[in-house]
Amino acid sequence: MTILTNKADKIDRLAELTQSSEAVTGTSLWREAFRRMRSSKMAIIGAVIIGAFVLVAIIGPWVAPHGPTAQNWRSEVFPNQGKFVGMRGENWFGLDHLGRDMFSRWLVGARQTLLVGVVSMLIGLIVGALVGVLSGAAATLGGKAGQRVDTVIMRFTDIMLSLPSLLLAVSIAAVLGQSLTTVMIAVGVVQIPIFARLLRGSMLVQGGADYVLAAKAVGIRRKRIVLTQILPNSLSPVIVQATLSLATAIIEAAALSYLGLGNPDPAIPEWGVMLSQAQRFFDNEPMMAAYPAVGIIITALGFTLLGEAMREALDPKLRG
Amino acid sequence: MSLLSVEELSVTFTARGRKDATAVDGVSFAVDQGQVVGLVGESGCGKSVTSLALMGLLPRKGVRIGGRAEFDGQNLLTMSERKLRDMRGSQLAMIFQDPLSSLNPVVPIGIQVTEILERHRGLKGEKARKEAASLLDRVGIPDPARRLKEYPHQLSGGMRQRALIAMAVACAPRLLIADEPTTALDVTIQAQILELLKELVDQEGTALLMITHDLGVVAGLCDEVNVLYAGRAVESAGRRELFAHPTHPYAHGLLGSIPRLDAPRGEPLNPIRGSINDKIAWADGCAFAPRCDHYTMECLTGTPELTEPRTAGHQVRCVNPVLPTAEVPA
Amino acid sequence: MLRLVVRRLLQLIPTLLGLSVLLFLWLNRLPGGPATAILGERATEAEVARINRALGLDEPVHVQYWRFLKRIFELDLGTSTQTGQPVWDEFTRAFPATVELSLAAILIAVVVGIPMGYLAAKHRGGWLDVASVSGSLLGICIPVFFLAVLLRGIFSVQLQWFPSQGRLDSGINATDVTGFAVLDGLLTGEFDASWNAIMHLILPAVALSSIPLAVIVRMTRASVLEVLGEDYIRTAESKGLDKKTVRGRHVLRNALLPVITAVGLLTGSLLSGAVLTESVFDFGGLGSFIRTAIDGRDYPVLVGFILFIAMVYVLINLLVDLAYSIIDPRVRVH
Amino acid sequence: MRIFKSRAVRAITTAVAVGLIATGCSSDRDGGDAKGGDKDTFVFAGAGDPGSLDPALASDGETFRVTRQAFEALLEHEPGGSKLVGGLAEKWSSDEAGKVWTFNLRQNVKFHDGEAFNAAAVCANYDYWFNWKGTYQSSAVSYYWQTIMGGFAKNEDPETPKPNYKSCTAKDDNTAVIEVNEPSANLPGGFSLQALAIHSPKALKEYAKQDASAKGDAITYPKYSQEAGTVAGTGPYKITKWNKGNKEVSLTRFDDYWGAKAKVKNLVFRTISTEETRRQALQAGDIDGYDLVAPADVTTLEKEGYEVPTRDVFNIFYIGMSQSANPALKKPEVRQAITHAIDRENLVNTQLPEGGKVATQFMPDTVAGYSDKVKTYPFDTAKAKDLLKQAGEEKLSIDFCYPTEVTRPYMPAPQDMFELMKADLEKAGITIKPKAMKWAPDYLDATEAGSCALHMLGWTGDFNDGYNFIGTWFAGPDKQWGFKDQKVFDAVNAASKITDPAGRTEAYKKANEAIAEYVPGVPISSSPPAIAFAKNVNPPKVSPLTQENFAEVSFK
Repeated sequence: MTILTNKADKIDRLAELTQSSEAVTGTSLWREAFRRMRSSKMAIIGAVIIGAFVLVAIIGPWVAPHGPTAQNWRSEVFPNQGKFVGMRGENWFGLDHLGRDMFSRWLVGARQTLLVGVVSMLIGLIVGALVGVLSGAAATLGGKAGQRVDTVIMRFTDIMLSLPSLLLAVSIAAVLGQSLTTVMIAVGVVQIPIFARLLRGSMLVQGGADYVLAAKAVGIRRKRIVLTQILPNSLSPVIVQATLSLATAIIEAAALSYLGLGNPDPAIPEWGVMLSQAQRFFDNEPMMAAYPAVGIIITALGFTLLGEAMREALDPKLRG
Repeated sequence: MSLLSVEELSVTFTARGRKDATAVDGVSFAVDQGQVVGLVGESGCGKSVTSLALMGLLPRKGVRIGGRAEFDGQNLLTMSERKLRDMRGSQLAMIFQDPLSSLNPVVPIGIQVTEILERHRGLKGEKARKEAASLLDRVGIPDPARRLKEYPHQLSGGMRQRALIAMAVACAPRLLIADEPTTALDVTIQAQILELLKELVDQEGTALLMITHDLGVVAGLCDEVNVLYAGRAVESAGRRELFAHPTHPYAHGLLGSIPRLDAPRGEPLNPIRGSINDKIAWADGCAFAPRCDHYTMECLTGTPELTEPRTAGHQVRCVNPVLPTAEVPA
Repeated sequence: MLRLVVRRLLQLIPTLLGLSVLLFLWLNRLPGGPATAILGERATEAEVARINRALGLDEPVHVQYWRFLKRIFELDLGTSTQTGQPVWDEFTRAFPATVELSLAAILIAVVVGIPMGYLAAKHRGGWLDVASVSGSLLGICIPVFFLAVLLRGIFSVQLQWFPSQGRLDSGINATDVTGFAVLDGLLTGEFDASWNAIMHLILPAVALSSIPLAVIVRMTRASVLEVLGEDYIRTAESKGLDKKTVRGRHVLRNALLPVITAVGLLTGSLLSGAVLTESVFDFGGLGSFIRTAIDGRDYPVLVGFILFIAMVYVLINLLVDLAYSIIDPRVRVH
Repeated sequence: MRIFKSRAVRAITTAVAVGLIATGCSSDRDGGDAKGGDKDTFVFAGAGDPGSLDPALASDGETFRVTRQAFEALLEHEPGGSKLVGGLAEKWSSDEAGKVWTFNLRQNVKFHDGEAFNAAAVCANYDYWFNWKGTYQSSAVSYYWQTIMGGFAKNEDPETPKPNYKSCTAKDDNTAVIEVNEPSANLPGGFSLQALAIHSPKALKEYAKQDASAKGDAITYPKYSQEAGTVAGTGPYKITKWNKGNKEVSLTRFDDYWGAKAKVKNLVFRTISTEETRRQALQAGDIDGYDLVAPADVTTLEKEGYEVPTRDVFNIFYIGMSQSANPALKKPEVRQAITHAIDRENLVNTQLPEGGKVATQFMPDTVAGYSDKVKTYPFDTAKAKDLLKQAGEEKLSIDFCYPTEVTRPYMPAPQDMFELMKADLEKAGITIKPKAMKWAPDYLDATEAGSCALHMLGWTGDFNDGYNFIGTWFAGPDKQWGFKDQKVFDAVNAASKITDPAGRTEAYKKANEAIAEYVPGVPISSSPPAIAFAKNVNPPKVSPLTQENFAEVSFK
């Protein structure tokens, strides 16, 4: 009957209808993660904080009203009598214990802090990644010998992990002498085993995955499997960790300055140094400590929140 | 009136940041005392969601449930959490698909059985243990006393499923919902399990709602069959009637796609083309249309009504059903 | 299980050997030298040289290493160049303090963290979740030394609720039995001493617990979320069990497995010395002790300490594994 | 939230709350200012652990602070001053040459262990020290003996100075005569040192049984010096317990003390390493006093009503210049320029506790030999620039070392002072390369070895003699300074040889002037290290040499 008539518009109609009722097709891990992060409070707060921080770090030094090291008002503050100068028109955050403009120092300090955080994170990430990939690859594809290599490496990362990170940092600082670089290295080294273990772990998981077995089966060269198959799929936890490390790096750096192993030229403001210096005058002028402290805490919180949000978004078990 | 009567049950998932997805879209069916009713359909047709909705096991948040589900006079869907807890396990019980993951790995079988006896029948200590043993024995687990002390991972797949069944029937529920109870098992075990279920139903007069994609299971077990497609019943009839005269093109297709020994040699199987993903919203017309061999423009004008084109009680949701004439193979 | 223990203990040996080499080389790279640490401010060239001779620091490295190794096997950790006392005595003096502090901190973290994590998971995405998670995260983000000083400023200087530093008031006369101030008080019946010791513990423990707390909250939350999605929870619900049973027997018993591991490892890391907290509160545990040792290039102490830590770490891991194999039947079998 | 966990939570919170309240009350009872007059324990916090209970083996203030309460030397300083007065010896005298010292001893003095004090006891001590062997001869152990009396009966190490001690004879029960080979600027001052305080002969016998060994890889101090019981002096307190775990030494009143008995029964010295913690401990009422108060806290504490007596200055803080580390420093203009460039006034006004003074020479004005006629180099950046130009060092770039994590009596906040001076020097066009180091051993190593072109150090006097200051630096070539200038050296040594006090003082003035002329470094300031006590405490007379006698302390 009418079955064979006007086939064309039947198809069109059908097409558009099928379009309209959208079928949930698999989106990529990251796009999926990103979608879920957009709806996560933690992620948003974190992102906003970090954005603000990075902005300050970048433009800070340009907009700083005074030289961060200029002791312009040194005759107005009397640490020995507990007399300090708080907020005022000229100095929005008041003066520090040597008559320098806190606001300018704070702004410049942001960049220093970011620098320390990023560099030391990178140190940990890069070295850790190398070690991790090495032992991960060895474990997944190295056969018996590889396994042995892997165990040895992991033993040592174990030991590094077992040592309290500050002790490690302090001793490194002790060996290399004090400098900003030392701080970065010290803080970075502490991160190495974490990254190493992490990458190796997820590589092992990936190594067992079907697609790798498949790749082996069809006889793709090992190096290529690692580089093209395993590694890319193992990265997401590392990225999460990197974000979190930024937070820990900033805090550890502050801790080092508190232990007197911070940047030897305290004239160059860095929040950690500023905090540990201001802490002595906490009773007389709490705000002096408050500014850098708040800076550190908020920033660290920002990175941690974002990292946690990412971790959750990427975790298949916690979906839905 | 029937023990369980479901009317226009609909379940919609409203996840944050996602489009609402309607899994069940107006399913209606009924189950009587001692009757075995099957819900059949490919995965994703909403049969499991239906069962969870009935048990009230769907999450409170992010889910919209509509319609009615009368269990001897009470609407399960609007029932209070507390009352539902009392009903679950005693009045209605459920058997799940994957026996391993459905058992708590760190709690001995015994406790997992006795806890339900304790909850609903107030049995405690030695009494409960005896009862549990006899339950395991009844579902055909040898040496029950020892098994009670064992952990799930120490049992075989079949054993685990039997254990789950034992828990389900522990309080002689009036309605038993089995969601793909055999899919995770070897064929030989499947048969045993089905056998077990059948005899339980016969002895206790328990009503059984069998949810499966496996027409074989249906053929072996069910009195009534409801074929679901995209969250709606498209055909429901008695087992014989359905197998003899599948009338909805989908049901027809399903049956057509099973290999049969009595088919003449060399005759090709004719599977249903496409997948459940290329469908259209029921509101716009017949969801099956995109995969249907003989749809017409009419198929695309609003939801088709349930009709009884063949015999009374054989309901079909289709504007041009597969009728005897079209049925004869060329 | 016994075989597990033995194997692990055997594994300890190569680890420690390798470690000792690393250590030895590392320590030899440290600038300054023990001589000045011993001789103090007014040391002269000659005397430094003499001490170095006395300590055999002028011999070739491998000789020194061999001597060093021999001594370790004789379990003689040498003498602290700072206090002039046997390192072993120093440890046995400092370690109890650290143990007390760490346990107190972990206790706080567990008692507060697990419920917090559970509630967070229960009300995932709700304000309670956001609050407890970001709250615990805030805990990590406050530099411990700052937190410690704040706590002390408020609770001991302003409110005078807790003592500001140390392990015991000076007035208290407590007899030293085990070195564990709290325990001693109980043993000798000097309950005032125990109470006093507990009061001294609270502030540092709270400061120290900030990080473990955060870890535990997040782990609990994550693993509860995971477990809630498991089939067997659905089964339990389908059996109509009351909430209490479902939560206790089915959710928590599974969800806490990973948390327990974490707790074990956290304790390990705390035992290895809370340098910051201890130095802020002058708590006289391993942490502050080791800090001064590093400042003073106290080689023997450092070496002893690090080997000690490595051992503690391995043992803790072992204990955790054992505990795990006891609470998780699946592990028990093989 | 009807769930049981939350019930548990509530239970805990209540428990904690109760606990808090409980302590709230209890700390009101036994804590802080609420402590009544009946209080019989005085707790004083120092910055570091004592090294030994035997002062003879020590060379640091933290140790002496403790032992000083239990041990007395032949001579002492007047309470609250730096004038030498009788201690265990009522009167003393020396011959013309200053080689024979006669001491008329105090009578009816008992040691803590019941032994009687007499001339024999005195000689027993001096002979014991003189006959030290082995590890005891290390300058780490016997620094002060070697400084005052030189070497030992049998020197085992060529490096050890030759003995200056000759003999000690008990003329009669109450007269001891100590003879030395050469007159020394360190006498009679040396006789007042804690390191040479008198121990009970009985105790000495015990000491002799034990040995300080260098086994293992460090000096192990003898047991008797590490736990109370053996050591016995004549002081107003006797040491009863050294609880290393709790970092405190306990002393109790010695009831047979010859002089005014201690007012408070128990005395406890506790170690609290950081300034903040010490201050907060005082404010929290955990301790009754502490030393080395941060200048910033002085006024705070005064405002809050704490007792913060001011000591007289007896120290010197200076910028050391190591000419070997930077040849430019060999040019006098450069050294003068640096001196002119630093704004010492500002440093003193803003950094040092009240009572601090700008220094013009390498000794405080409280020491005999201080000269008002030394050449001064007032703050004058322009002049500094000129001088540099003259020297052809406009582009001078120089290392400046400073210590971290330390406060010394003479420099409360090294890092801050460093930053201020850095700014000053940079104004004068000098490029500063900062080098931060841990105080011990790094910083001390570096400065002693003369590898820090500019560095900050200082000195607190042991007794009132100019040599104790300038003698330590300018008696001869010294690595730290790295210069040879006979005029300076001679001036200093000449003074030390003169035995008659008046003449010696004059000679020291000359020496100071010579030094000021040469400008080996920059004397910055002399400042009193602040000490603080709880509101309910009657503090002792504070001493410029930080030799407080805690027997004077009492509660209001």
